[in-house]
Amino acid sequence: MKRPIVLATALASGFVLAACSGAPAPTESGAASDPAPAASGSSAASTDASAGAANGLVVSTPPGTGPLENVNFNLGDGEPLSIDPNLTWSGSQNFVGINLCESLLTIAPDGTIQPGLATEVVQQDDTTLVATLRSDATFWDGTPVTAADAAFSLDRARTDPTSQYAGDLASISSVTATDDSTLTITLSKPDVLVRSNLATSASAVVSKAFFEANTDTFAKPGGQIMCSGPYKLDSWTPGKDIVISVNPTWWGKGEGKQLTQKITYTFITDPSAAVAGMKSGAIDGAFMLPPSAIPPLKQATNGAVGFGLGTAFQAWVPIVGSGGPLADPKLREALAKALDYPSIIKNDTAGAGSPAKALATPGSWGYEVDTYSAAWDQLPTPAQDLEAAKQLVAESGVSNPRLVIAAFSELPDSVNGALVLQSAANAVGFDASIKKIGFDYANTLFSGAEKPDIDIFQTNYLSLVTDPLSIYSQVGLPKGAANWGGYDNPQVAELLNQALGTTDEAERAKLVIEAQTIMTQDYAWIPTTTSPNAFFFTSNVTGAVVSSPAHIWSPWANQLGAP
Amino acid sequence: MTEPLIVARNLRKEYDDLVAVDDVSFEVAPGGSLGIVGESGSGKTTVAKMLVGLERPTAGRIEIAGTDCSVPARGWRERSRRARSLQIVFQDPYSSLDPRQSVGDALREVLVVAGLGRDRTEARARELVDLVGMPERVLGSRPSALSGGQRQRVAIARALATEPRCVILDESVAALDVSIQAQILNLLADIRERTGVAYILVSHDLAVVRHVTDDVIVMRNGAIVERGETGTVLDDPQHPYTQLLRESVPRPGWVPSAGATR
Amino acid sequence: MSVAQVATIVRTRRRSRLSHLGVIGWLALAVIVVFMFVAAFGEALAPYDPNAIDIAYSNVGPIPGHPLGFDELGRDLLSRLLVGARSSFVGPLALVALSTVAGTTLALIAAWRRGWTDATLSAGFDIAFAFPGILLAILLATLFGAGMAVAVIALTLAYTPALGRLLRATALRETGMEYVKAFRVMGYSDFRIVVRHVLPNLMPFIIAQAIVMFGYATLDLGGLSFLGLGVQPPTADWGVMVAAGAPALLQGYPMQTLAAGTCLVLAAVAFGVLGDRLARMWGVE
Amino acid sequence: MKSFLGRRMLLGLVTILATTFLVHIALYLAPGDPIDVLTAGKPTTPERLEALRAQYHLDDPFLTRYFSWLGGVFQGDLGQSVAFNADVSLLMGPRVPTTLLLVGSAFIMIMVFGLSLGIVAALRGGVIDTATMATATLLSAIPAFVSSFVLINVFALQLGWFPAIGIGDGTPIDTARHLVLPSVALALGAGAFVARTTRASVRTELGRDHVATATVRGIPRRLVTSRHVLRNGLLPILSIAGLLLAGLIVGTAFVEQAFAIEGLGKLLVTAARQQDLAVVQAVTLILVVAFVLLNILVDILYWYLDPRVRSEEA
Amino acid sequence: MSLLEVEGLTLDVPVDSGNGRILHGVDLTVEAGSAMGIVGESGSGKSMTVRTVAALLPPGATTSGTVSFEGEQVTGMSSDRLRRYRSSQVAMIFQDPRAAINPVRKVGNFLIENAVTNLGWSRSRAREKAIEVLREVGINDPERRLDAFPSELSGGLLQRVMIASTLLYEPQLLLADEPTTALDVTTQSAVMALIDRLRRERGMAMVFVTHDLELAAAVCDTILVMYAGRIVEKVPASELHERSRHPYTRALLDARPRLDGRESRLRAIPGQPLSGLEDVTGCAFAARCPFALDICRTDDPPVVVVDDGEVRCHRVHDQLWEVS
Repeated sequence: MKRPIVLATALASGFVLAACSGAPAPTESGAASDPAPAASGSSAASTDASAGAANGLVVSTPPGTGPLENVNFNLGDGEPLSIDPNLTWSGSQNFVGINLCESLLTIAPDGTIQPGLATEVVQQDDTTLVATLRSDATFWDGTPVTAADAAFSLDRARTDPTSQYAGDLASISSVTATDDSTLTITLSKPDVLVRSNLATSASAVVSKAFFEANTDTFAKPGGQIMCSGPYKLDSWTPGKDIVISVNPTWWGKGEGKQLTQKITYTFITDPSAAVAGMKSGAIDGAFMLPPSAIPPLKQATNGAVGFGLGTAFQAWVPIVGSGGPLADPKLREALAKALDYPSIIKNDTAGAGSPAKALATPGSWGYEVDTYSAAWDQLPTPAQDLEAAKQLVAESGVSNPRLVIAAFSELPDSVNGALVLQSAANAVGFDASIKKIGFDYANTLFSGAEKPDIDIFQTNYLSLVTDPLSIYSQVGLPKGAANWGGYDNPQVAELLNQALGTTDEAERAKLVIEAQTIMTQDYAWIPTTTSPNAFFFTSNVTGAVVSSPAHIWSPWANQLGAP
Repeated sequence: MTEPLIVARNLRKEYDDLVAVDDVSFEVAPGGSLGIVGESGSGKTTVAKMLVGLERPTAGRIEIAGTDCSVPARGWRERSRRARSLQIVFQDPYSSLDPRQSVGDALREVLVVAGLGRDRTEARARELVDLVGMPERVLGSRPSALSGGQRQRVAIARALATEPRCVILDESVAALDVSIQAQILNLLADIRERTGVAYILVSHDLAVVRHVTDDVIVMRNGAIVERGETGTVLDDPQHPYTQLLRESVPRPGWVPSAGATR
Repeated sequence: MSVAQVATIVRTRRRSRLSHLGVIGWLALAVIVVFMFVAAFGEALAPYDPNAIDIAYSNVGPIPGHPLGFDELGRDLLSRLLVGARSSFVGPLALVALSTVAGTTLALIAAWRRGWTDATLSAGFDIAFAFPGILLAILLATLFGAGMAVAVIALTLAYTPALGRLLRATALRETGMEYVKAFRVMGYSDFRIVVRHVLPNLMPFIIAQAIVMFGYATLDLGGLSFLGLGVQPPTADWGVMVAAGAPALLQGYPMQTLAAGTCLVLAAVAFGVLGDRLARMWGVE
Repeated sequence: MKSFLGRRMLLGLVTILATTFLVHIALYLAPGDPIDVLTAGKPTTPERLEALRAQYHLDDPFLTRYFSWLGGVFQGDLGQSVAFNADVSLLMGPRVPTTLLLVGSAFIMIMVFGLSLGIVAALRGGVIDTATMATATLLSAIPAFVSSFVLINVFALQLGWFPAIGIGDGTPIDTARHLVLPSVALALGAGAFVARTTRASVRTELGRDHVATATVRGIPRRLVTSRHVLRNGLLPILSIAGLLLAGLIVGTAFVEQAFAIEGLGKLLVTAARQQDLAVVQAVTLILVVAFVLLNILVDILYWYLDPRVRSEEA
Repeated sequence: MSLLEVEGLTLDVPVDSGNGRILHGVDLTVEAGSAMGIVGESGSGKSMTVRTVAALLPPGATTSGTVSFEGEQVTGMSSDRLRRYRSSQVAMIFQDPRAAINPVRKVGNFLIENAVTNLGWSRSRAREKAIEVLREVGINDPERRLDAFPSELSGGLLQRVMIASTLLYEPQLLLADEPTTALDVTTQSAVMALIDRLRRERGMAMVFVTHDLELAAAVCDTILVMYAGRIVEKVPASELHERSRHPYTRALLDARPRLDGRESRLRAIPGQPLSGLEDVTGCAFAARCPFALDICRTDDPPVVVVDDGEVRCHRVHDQLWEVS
């Protein structure tokens, strides 16, 4: 009678030990034995969307047929700061706004650029674009969408200091509404990317009258917005949810469209809570699942996990411009050869990713797909070669060179990633250490600023548009929006600037591929794996666009409905 | 008449709305023995506390062995000096000794603080234990191992350690059984005889007062109602209250009477 | 002689000897001694380097040579548990020591000086109570960078008023005892009376409270580590391991979370039981 | 009664002001700049930073920010949240009732189970006493973040008795169903503490003389227990209610995180991490005010129930 | 058959080393309307004896021997019978009224609780009767006192409330466990006068426990002297001073200082009072008795009837001191 407590504890620990299973031990060959897609380099990734299908990647779930009253959609990285198209840039913030506001052009699930509010956008000459607007598009309040609204929105996007797209639209010098349905955009210098950027939220059209009437609450939590998209904003209760419902007067309505009456966005950030929500049916769907959530959801009986083809990838950004050790390309190559890629793919993408030979992954080939695919085949698949890595470090002339890896102390995945690189780097002769940084360091990190105190950090980035030139110009050009490591190769800069000015797609592809080859040999960035958009939908919801960047630039919920 | 050892002049003590002690004056001659008799709420304990500096008098003067002690000592040095002239033994044997300290340590500590050299404290401690009629082996034991009577003996030994000129016995035997009370009373008589120490006995027990004290003051509601030589006051009480007190003490042939109800 | 008095006489006889801890008490003591031993010699005992990463073995279950299997970075779990014991013990030990010393000092000052000092200190305790401890931990973490030291200081500021309030009541009773009055009359200095006499008499109560507090300290520090405010990776710590194991738990590999969780619970239970038994033995309620 | 209440109210006010001021100092000293959160992840131009700093008046001197915040509170304006880019009062709106509901139901659970376990253990003694106290010690040793996992996985996912996350659609029954598991997770630790304290307090009361006199005056055992033992024994439990609330508030941070409930605890953790001063101040204000009000309520109840307090005070 | 008969009563209490015996075979009989005083020092077991009569035993205690009230075994009573015994036939008052009355409820509740619960009186009738008995025990302004809390009354007043509570239901036997020890001597005298008057008016029997021999002699018909859990002498109160035979009784009388004269030294009894728990052979008082012989230390002294008292001493018939 005196020992109930001991009994209880013994029982508890006994149960614990018995119930413990673990992942199957890796077979000696070190190949991940999980059902990861066969990622051997040799299989030719075919050109079109079906390429993705080869290794389980899809562009969208089968289109919905029946109507649905409401779909609960979870935003994994929390409540958006705003749904103002100018402020939404990365991740889940877009999944709301993109169903509300439309841009001049749009990106189809297969990545090609299609007409949006503008029936066509013509490149008259190197520095002028002319867009002709649809005549039947109206805002939710019934007022017509005019060129004046489009001009106002585009000007706001490129001049408002808080706008995220000021950088991307920098080369536009003026925007004028020549008449109700035509818009003329003049550029300060030739820039082919401007037209593709018009397919992103940079050119989202908002009602000028409505904005001027509600400037301080516009698109803020609890506030309102006036756009023309397939869904309109019903309510936003900060800290609880955002509810959007079908816009009955949408110009594009038709068969198989707007099947879901209402979408309720929730903001559950804790991975285990989100998984519990999905398994219990409280959440119907979510994009960009964290790696740890994938395996349990694979066992879910009420829905399925899938992976969207896309341009997103994971890479290490070496700091080359601040006089650190990684200024020497040999050391960058040594690091690239030290990494155990299959394990990274298994752990960081739950096996859905595939080796990233270069920054512009297959999902970003919006044109000249065959040329880019052929070039992709020439590139070597990154693989671990510890002997070669050690050799390179020895040749560098510096005995165990310093390697300071920056990691966000708040994000466990960021720290774990740093630990993995640290152990690999030390194994090949580096003297690697980890520097923990807080969010306050983010600004310096993701900018062109000098970073003498760190040598490398990890990022999940993507090509914003389906044009390889976009990612390479952002990383390759000295003033590039994503050139955070201070990479400066005059030859590459020359090729990219020339490409920016060539409207002919074949010619441009040749220049971009040349730049791609040099940057890849230079290891400007060290890509580790593609990170497809892992998504989950319960069995009673289908029809979502899942390929990136389409799912962040086009109304992905347009065909959402019952199977 | 020799210089009085202890002089109290017009002592007064007020607590917000209650007057605990009202104009009390008395003297104690060296080697003398004064009884302060009264029931609970009479103010007798408050007077005792004022004498040893545990309570601050609202008014009045206190002189002990020539030095003015009307106000409680500021620092512990002043208190230590006064300790060599006046000491006190409390009523409850269970709470007046530090439960974790052995009898020997308790005595040695007092002696050290009183300024005795470390070499002589051991011998003096043994003397004190012997003085209060206890075997030397008690030096090693803790209060929890002793009976009520033995603890009071330790308390008395501790009070005598500073060789005070006078010891206040605040109901020191009230909590003891009859047979033990008798032993302690005899012990107190022997100690007074051998050391010439003066006593101030604060008690409600007239028989004990009769046995120990030479003179007595009777207090009621903070004031002295009668004073004089103990024998005369108890045999022929003048003040009605003293008469009532005397009449209420059970003795052969006594019958309880309603008397004044309170 | 009332019933209560008989009971006390009977009970005082039983109080002193340590053998009265009872089976459960001894068992709790044994568990604590084992944990202390592991905390002291964790590194030496660990069969493998707790920080050696091999992500090929991520979340792999028990295999020969690795009785508890691996964590999410392929590090040997048994070694991490053994090494983790230190931070899971040094932290709470420092926390309990600091808050006990601070709490006791404040309680003694309040009980000795009474009057307005007592009132202000008690008001201070109230204010400290109202201040959400977790907010303090986060702010200090952002101020000085998260880590075990910061977490301990933050929780000390939360534990001290709790202990202070608890000890004040007992200290007030002890300073009211007549032996304190006797010592004042004997010319002992305030310091001597409080430190040499009142404090030793409070020790049984203080020790019993400290031991019970140790159980809670292990949990709260583990909680802060869980929130990323206590021990920082890659150092091994049970609280961190419970958090780090959560994703694996979702995948059906609960070893890390439940093993570290069991250790935390076992430590807390052991200290709770020992604290209770000692308190009961020393007649302290 | 008046002076007693007056003193408690004054102390309460001082506590509120002191705590919010301490929070203000702590956040002001914290290094780093909340602005980084706003611009996280995207390169920004200096002008943009400037505009944002002005919008959230991050450059005002220290004291003016505190008093302007305090002034605002009285007009119901709790300021602007930097991290959520919204009015703080809007953020607090839905969260306050959620956390109050959660803490409230946990409190009821603690009192119901804690008290009954404690009373049964104290009155029965023997095996039942050791068993209940053992389980209480075991339950109190399980950290909130571990018990949350176990409860979700067992009762929500495997058995499906209760919903796993969130607080439902607002209808009473649905909210109640959603609150069961989080309240249990929150109540475990504190419940065990109450059970242990109740047992100790009821046992001391059992030993009191007046219980013996009641028995000897022939009062039936049942009445002696209810009128004399329990009534006196449960009074001290009231006094630790304040202590309990402080513990619960900390606990909500874990439970709300694990059960994906948008409440004050979770908000406090995220806001403090991003040094979002306005939100941290607002949450602390509400928690402290709730804490102070409850303490005053407890004191009034104690005053009413225990005459000894009254005579001491007078 | 007398009102209360106690024969061969022993009481064992759990101690760490097994069981300790507190009462070693106590015999006493109380006739209806008579008053029995039980006197002794700490540990003599006087209080335990009176509590056993009220069936109020410490936890884990075991008794043997019989306690019968009007011929009926108290120790064997069912809980209902015991409740009727305690609520209407026997009443008990204690040493510390402040601890014996629930401090958190009004004095009124304390008084009428028994009447309303056990005797089925209505609240108003019980309240009236309470005011009546309060007045009878000499408490002025009883209405206000009913609504007061114990903490607002003095020790003397509370003891009167205790006594009043026993008068509500006319018990046949009053058990008083040192009721006036905590009171001042003047209050003691008044309270004892009150008890004495009320007892005689109602023909109530009493068992009065005290450590004060003189007080017992003043209010009781017979005196029992207890030492170390045994009764050593039973003597009529009137003959206590002149004809008490047992050396312990004699020594107790002599140890007290006199009120009407001052001797230089008291005839103190050496050593300490023994408690029942210490096991001893022969006469328990032998170690401290000036007249002890070897036989006293080996054989248990027999009970010797002498005049109309009883003495438990080997040397009863020896002329130990001149007797007037």
